[in-house]
Amino acid sequence: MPDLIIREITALLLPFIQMYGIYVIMHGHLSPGGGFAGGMIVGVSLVLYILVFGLDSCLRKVPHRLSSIVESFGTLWYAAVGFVGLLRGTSFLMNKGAGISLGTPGKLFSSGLIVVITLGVGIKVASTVLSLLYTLIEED
Amino acid sequence: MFDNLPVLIVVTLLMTAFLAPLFIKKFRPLVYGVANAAVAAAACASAVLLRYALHTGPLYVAVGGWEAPWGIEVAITPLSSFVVLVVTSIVALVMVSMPREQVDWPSQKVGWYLTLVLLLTAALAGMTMANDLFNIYVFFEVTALSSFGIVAAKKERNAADAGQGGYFEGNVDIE
Amino acid sequence: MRKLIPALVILPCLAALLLLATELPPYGNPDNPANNEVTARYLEKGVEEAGATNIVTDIIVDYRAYDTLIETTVLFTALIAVMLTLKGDRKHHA
Amino acid sequence: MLAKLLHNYPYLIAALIFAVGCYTVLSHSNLMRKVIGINVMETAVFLFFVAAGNVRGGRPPIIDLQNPDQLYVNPLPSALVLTGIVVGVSVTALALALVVRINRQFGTIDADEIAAIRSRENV
Repeated sequence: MPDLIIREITALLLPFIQMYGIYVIMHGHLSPGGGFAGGMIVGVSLVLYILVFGLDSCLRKVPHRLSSIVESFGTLWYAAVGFVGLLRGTSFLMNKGAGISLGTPGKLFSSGLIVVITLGVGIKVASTVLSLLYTLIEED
Repeated sequence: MFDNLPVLIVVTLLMTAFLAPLFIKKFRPLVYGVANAAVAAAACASAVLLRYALHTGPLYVAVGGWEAPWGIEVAITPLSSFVVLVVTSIVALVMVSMPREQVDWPSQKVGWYLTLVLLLTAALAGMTMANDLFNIYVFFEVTALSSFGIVAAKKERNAADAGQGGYFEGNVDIE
Repeated sequence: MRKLIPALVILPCLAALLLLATELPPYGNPDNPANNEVTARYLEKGVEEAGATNIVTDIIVDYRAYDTLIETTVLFTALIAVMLTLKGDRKHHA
Repeated sequence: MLAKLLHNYPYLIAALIFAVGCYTVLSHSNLMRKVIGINVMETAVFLFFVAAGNVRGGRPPIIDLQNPDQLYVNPLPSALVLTGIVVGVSVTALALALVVRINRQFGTIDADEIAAIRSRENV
């Protein structure tokens, strides 16, 4: 267990790091970033939590089983979004051509399915980073 | 008419692969059955595509509706659909005997193993049909990773070393 | 010996790569063959056709969305392969 | 020729980084160092790709809706490299897992020692 200063500063910083990661995920279509970068930031914040507060404390908050399930469903989410275009009678993974309103470019809720996909990818990448770390450092 | 079928072959196998590790603990025989059925369905679909390609001519699908230089194109020629048919039917036949071979495996390991086999099949099928260099590269990575995992799944200690050797040689090839 | 032979192999390769670098089109020139009509369409019509002002997001999530689907699958494959490699022989799993 | 090489300096640096990574992979027998060397080689390839898409004086490819006539850099190599980076991360994760398992089963991560152990076993 690291000393008091590291623990206190980490506890102070973690919400801001995670908020920034979620910001990067949500603004992937307007500013640099996107699902992969933002998900990596959220995942790395959880890695920082493990480094400072220990593996057991993180396993109590986010069990390994939960992160694996979120991981599976994040990937499934992308494929499921692809079926939206198919159900509307057009091609797989179609966005504008499937008749989905793109909204006003430059606004937060615009660009149709891109926001939905980016959100799913972000959650998936964050849980993948966490699951990989769990698997690599857990003792048998 | 068959515009979405080539992509659906890949995506169906992928979705089955994502779901396999979640349900393996409670419904082990069912997961075996569904996985085998998905591969068999892929084989049937590729047979349909082969017939179409032989009778009507090659089929070029623009995934997502974007034409070739801007989007990704999938090519169904007689050769590519035949290779997909061969791959998927071999995997379907192999998977029939899998439950008997893996009786003494723990359920979780069976789930991961099945996932990797399904991903390998999907990636081989997708790589054969792809008509876009970068798409081939991405499918190649799925093929490489899943086959290293399958090689390293054995208990013997040489298995991990073999996986490592494959990793280095494969990566040097790519770059 | 362990250090010498790789160096002898790599130095000719490095020379070939540097020779290649001199033959490439000048760095940063807008008329390079890399900036062709494909890029032009992404930049001109990307916002209109895909809706996002970040063109890189347009490309990876709309124009080449199939690639990105497989890319997330690569991450998933890596995780499953890591689990099978390290935990395949555990008797019970958490 | 040297002037042209210096004008194309990102390609020069990419070639040098690639050679350094390749030398690391070939000259060390420690598996961890080989993994690091492969990552260095990947970085060189990504640098080459991104540099090939650069346009001097261009802005990042985020469209400014107010003033449309601007010079933007090529977005396509950036998008491809983004995919490449994610693939590199996954490959590195699997390589590290294999190294961990080799260490668990052989007690060493030195390629020469592993080869010696295996040749002793197979005799």
